[in-house]
Parts: sequence; C-alpha cells; structure tokens
Amino acid sequence: MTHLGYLIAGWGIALGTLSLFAVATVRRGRDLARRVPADRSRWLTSSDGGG
Amino acid sequence: MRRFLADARLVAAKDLRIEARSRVVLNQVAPFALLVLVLFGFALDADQRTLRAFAPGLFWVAVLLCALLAVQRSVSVEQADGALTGLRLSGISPAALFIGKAAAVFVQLVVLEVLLTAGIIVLYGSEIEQPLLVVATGLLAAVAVACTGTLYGALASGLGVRETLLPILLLPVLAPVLIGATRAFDDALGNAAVDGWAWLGLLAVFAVVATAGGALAHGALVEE
Amino acid sequence: MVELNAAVALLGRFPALTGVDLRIEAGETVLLQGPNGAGKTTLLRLCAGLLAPESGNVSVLGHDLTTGSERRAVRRRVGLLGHSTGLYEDLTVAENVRFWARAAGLDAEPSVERVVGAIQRLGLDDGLLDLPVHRLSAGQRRRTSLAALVVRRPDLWLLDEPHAGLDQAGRNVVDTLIGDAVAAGGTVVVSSHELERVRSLSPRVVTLAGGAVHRDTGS
Amino acid sequence: MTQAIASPDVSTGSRGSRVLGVATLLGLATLLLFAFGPTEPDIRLHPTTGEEIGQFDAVRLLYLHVPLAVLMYVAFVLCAVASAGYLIRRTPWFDTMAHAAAEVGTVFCGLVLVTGSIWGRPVWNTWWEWGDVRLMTTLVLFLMFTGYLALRRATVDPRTAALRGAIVALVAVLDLPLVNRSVEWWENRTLHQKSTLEELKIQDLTLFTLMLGFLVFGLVLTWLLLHRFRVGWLEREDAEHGIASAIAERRAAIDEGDVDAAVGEGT
Repeated sequence: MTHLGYLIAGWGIALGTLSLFAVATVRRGRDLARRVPADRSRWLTSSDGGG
Repeated sequence: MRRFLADARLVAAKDLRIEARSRVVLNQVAPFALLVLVLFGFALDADQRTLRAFAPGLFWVAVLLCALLAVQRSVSVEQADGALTGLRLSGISPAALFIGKAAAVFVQLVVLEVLLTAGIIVLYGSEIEQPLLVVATGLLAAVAVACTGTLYGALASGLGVRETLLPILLLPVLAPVLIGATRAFDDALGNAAVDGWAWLGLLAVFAVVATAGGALAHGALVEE
Repeated sequence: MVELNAAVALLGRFPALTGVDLRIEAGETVLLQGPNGAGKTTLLRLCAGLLAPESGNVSVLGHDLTTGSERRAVRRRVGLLGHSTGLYEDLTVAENVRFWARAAGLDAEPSVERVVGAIQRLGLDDGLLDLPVHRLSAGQRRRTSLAALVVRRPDLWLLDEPHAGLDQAGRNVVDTLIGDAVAAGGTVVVSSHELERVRSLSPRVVTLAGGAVHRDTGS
Repeated sequence: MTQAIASPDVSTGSRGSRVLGVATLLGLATLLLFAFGPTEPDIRLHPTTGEEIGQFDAVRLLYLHVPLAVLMYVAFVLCAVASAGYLIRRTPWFDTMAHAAAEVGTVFCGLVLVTGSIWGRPVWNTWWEWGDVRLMTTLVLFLMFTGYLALRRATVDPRTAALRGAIVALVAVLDLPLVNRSVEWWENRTLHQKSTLEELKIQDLTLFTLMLGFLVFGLVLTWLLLHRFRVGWLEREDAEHGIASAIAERRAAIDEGDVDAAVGEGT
C-alpha cells in the first residue's frame, strides 16, 4: 500500500481527536450530572437503571 | 428619519470632537501606521522593487491594524466613565448610535488611508495610475471596515479580554475586504493586470451588508 | 408608578436581588438604605430598564420591564445618576451637558438656556463651563453629571448616592434639587448613607439587605 | 428506580444514545474495513505517455476527509439556524443547540484542515495550497468559529453570551459566501475542483464506501451533538440550580444586627 504513513497519520489523528472529544464531553456530562439534582435533570440514566 | 440622521450626526460629531481634543488617533495611530510600513521595509530587506510589488497588500494590512486600534479607542471612549449607560438611557436609537460611531471611525480611517497612500508613494515608490479607483476603493473599504469594526467592538465591549478578543473576532470576517481592496489597488497602482472595478463590486456588497446588518444587530445588542 | 413583585436580578451569575417586593406611588420620595452589597445599585438599575429581571414582575411608569422593548421605552423616561458620571473626559462641561440634552431629544435652541440654567442651579461656576471634564474635581464632575440629568426633566429620578463625593454646599444643592423635583411632581428614589438629610425630605425609608426589602417604614 | 439524589454513575447517555453509540462504532469499523480493504487505489494511465498516474492509496484518505468536510458544513449551518432561532425566540434550547453545533463543527473543521493537508502532501505535493478556494474558506471559517468559542468562554453572563454568540455565528456564516467569492476571484487556480471526485474512476465500490463514510460520520456527528447538547443543557441547569441555592443562602444569611450596624441605627 502506498502512502501508508499519510494514511495512518490522517485516520489516526481524526479518529483519535474525535475519541478524545467524545470522552471529554461524556466526562463533562458525568461531572455535571453529579452536581445537578435529579428533578432538574432530563435524559439522564444511571448505570443500574437504564441500559 | 430626520431624528435618526440628527442623532447619528450628533454621535459622530461627538466622537470626532473627542478625537480633535485628545488626538489619540492622530498622535498615536498615525505614527503607528507609518511604523508598520517601515517595518515591512525592514522585513522585506528594503528592496524597493519587492516593496512596490507588495505595496497594495502591505497597505491594506496596515489599514486593518490601524482599524483595530481605532475601534478599540471608539469603544473605550464610551466605557471610560460609563457613558454607554447614558447612551442606553438616552432616546438615541441603537441604529443611529451605530451609524454615528461607525461614521466617526470611517472619517478617521480615511485620514489614515490618505497618510498611508503618501507613505507607499514615498517609501515604496508606488505610482497611482488610476486615482479614481484608488479613491473609490479607499472609501468603500473604509465603510466596510468601519461598520464591521464598530459592530464587533460592541460585541466585545464590557469584557475583560476585549483587547485580545477583538482581533481574532474581527480580522477573519474582514478577509474578503482585505483581498478585494488589495486586488483593486493592484490594478490602480498598475501592479497586476486585474479588473479592479470588478473587485469594487465585492467591496460594495460587503459595505452595504455591513452597514445594514450592523445597524440591525446593534439594536439587538443594546437592548440586552 | 413603580411596582416590583418577587423581583430577582442577576449580575452575571450572582443573585444581586433575591426577591424584591416594593411599591412606590407617583410623587413619592423614597430613601433606600442598607449595607454595602445589599442590592441598592442593582435595584435602581433594574428600575431604569438597564437589567432584565430574571424572575418576578417589574413595572415602572406603566412599562412591564420583563420585555426588551418596554425596557427600552422606559429608559428614556427615567433619570439615573449612577456611580460613574457618564461624562466624556475630553469634552468641556458645557459640551457634555449639551450633548446629553440633545441625546435626550431636546432641540438645540431652548436647551442652551436650560443647560446654563441647570449648571448655575447646581452651583457650578460659569468659569467652569469651558473646562474639559478631566480638569474637574470629583465634586464638580458629579454636579456636571447632575446638570445633564436636570436638563432632561425625567418622570422618575433614580439617584444612586448623589451626596457621595460632595462638600457641604454640594450636598445642599443636591437636596434643593430633590426638593425641586418633588415640587414639580416627580417621583424620586434616592440611595444614600446621609440618613438625616434625606429624612427631612421624605418619611419613607426602605432598608435593603441580602438583595431583598428588609424593612419599609412606608408600608 | 429512585428519584432521590442523582447517583454518581449518571451520565448524559440514554438508551437511545447508547444504541446510537454502538451503531456508530460498528459503522466506523465497517468503514475502516471498506476503506482499507476491497476498495481499489486510484491508478490511471496517462493518455499519451502511458505512465501510471492518480492518487494511488492516498485516495483512502478521502473516505475520511470528504464526509468530515460536508458534515462540518452541516454542523455550522445548524449552528447558524439555531442562532437565528435564538434571536427570534430567545429560548435556551436554541442557544444550547447553537453552542453545541459550533463546538462540534469546530472540531470537525480542524480535522478537515489537518486531513486535507495530509492528503494534499502526496497528491498535490504540498501541505498547503494558497489560492485554493475551499482550503482558504475552511481556514477562515475555522478562525471565525475559534473566535466564537473564545467569545462565549469570555462572557460571564449567559444571556449576553447567547445573544452575542448568535450574532457572531450568523455573521460568520453569512460572510462565508463573500470569503468564498473573493478567494475564487483572487487566484483563478483552484486545485480542488480539478482533482477531486469528478476525476476519480468512480467505481461502485468507491462510491459505496464514500456514501458509507457520509453515513458513519453523520452518526458520529449526531452522537457528539446529542451529548454536547445535553452537557450544555446540564450546564444551564447547574447554573440555575446554583442561583436558586445562592438566593436561598443570601436570604437566610440576613442578620438583623448586622443590618442595623451597617445603616447606623440602634434597635
């Protein structure tokens, strides 16, 4: 396969950044969900309840 | 409508009178403009042929840098002693306020452009082949920059980080003005075979949209 | 005239007003007092239409201030004297007063007389008229700022510590001015630490604490 | 399930978002499989010399780059529409959506620039092509939305942030055609239009993989938007909750003696 370095760099950077962004967003959500009382939170599910 | 124009004129006259008294733009921004031209000369090894070829671009970059300072000054005049609150409490409509502030910046920009034109003629050896195109470009670009700058000055006003935020907000939006005005000057100064008048169309569209959109958006901003 | 019900106002995310209930009739003079940070300034700014209430009802001069357009309408009808004087440093006293008069929609010609009258009424020397504001003392600035307000003849006066930074004569001038406003049928809300002074003008004292009305001698 | 206090394990995930997340991951795996597996490299023969030309295996970057670019525009248009909605309706839903779309769009935009640059090096033989319309437009767009996010971060008051942000986002998107026009006239030599999709031998499999790319990155975008929107909504709820408790605290803390001392009155 030609240009293997470019391919790995391109796909790697893109998927890596997206994963990092996704993880950071989920983390932010978890931190906030802990601070917001249940009556104010929508969509939130706890791991034992939801799926 | 008469009230609108009278209010706009009142605000513009007030800003220009403040400038006439304090001379911040004349004594600080104008020398800075010339300094930028000289610094470009140093950076490009003072080769007059190179400088002449790049004169249009360097000219408009210098204008944008000066415009940032002029807009900062225009905002800080209102914020120094809470005058903005007074303006919000007065009967002046936000649109008239916007046009007035932008008009004052426009006048200051035109003065700076005249100075910079003299600068590139003397320092870079540029020659004006189409004076009419130079004037038209200078005026239209000044309208576009003054209106966009005034709107973004209002958007960044009241924030602690205004000075650093304004350039990153304003300069990308002005990219079409920089390109259009530079190409029009390329034609007017005989640097490149492009149709400078076609570029004026783009500048005119930008100027009209910036004036109308700015006046409209400023209304929403002051109402907050 | 002024009516607030459970009015909450935020400064950024800080609840500066935590639920104010207050009713002021036309022609009344009210003294606002309270410890620093009790919300006096915020209350005056809220009534001037400069802030949007976060919750509750605020009605001033018949305008419902929960909507943006009404806030804008009320702004030109109130006269707010704030902590900052709102003057342009590089313009002269006369230019400042004239600018604010014309900004309020007063025509150029009669306002010149009114400007001079207002300035003299405030005990400002004629010689000061052509001095740039940055040459004035704090007390002279405050008087200039008051002059700009007097020229507008607002329906509702909102005076935030008008006595601060003035000498004895200046305080007397402020009191005369408040008296004039009341005599002309205006409604006046003054925040001040000068209890005795304002008491002589009005029996009603509203004490703010923690962003709410703590005591009100008038109700 | 008890409704009392949120347990430490709560997150912005819901049953729907988890199904979406699993589908997205499966989709990404499939896309990688197709992009690196059965699809052919782009090799053509030069009509006169008979040399092998084309993008060779670098074409496999396009299954990433092109969908990202298109969906970046989707995100920014969504941001502009939501901003306009906020200016008209002034409800927090629009603002939260605009902010979420801008943030996700900016991440996509940065990746479009990086992957484009990495692709351009072998194909155009340059990391950066001045005068290419789409490249310059994307860069300006990226800078404008960096400014948007900086403005929002610097503004304390949420209502001010929402209003100013909405104006900046609308100006950015409306300015875009002008940027595009000006760059296009600026240098009439755009590499993009000559050398991208139209010139490829579009085989069925190539086209299928590209479409799969749109679908999969569309799922990525949706999943990110969903979670980012919920984070924004929670931030607002958190702020309001904080304000509600601050009000209660302030009201409870009023001390008779302190007030009297401060206003100079004895009881």
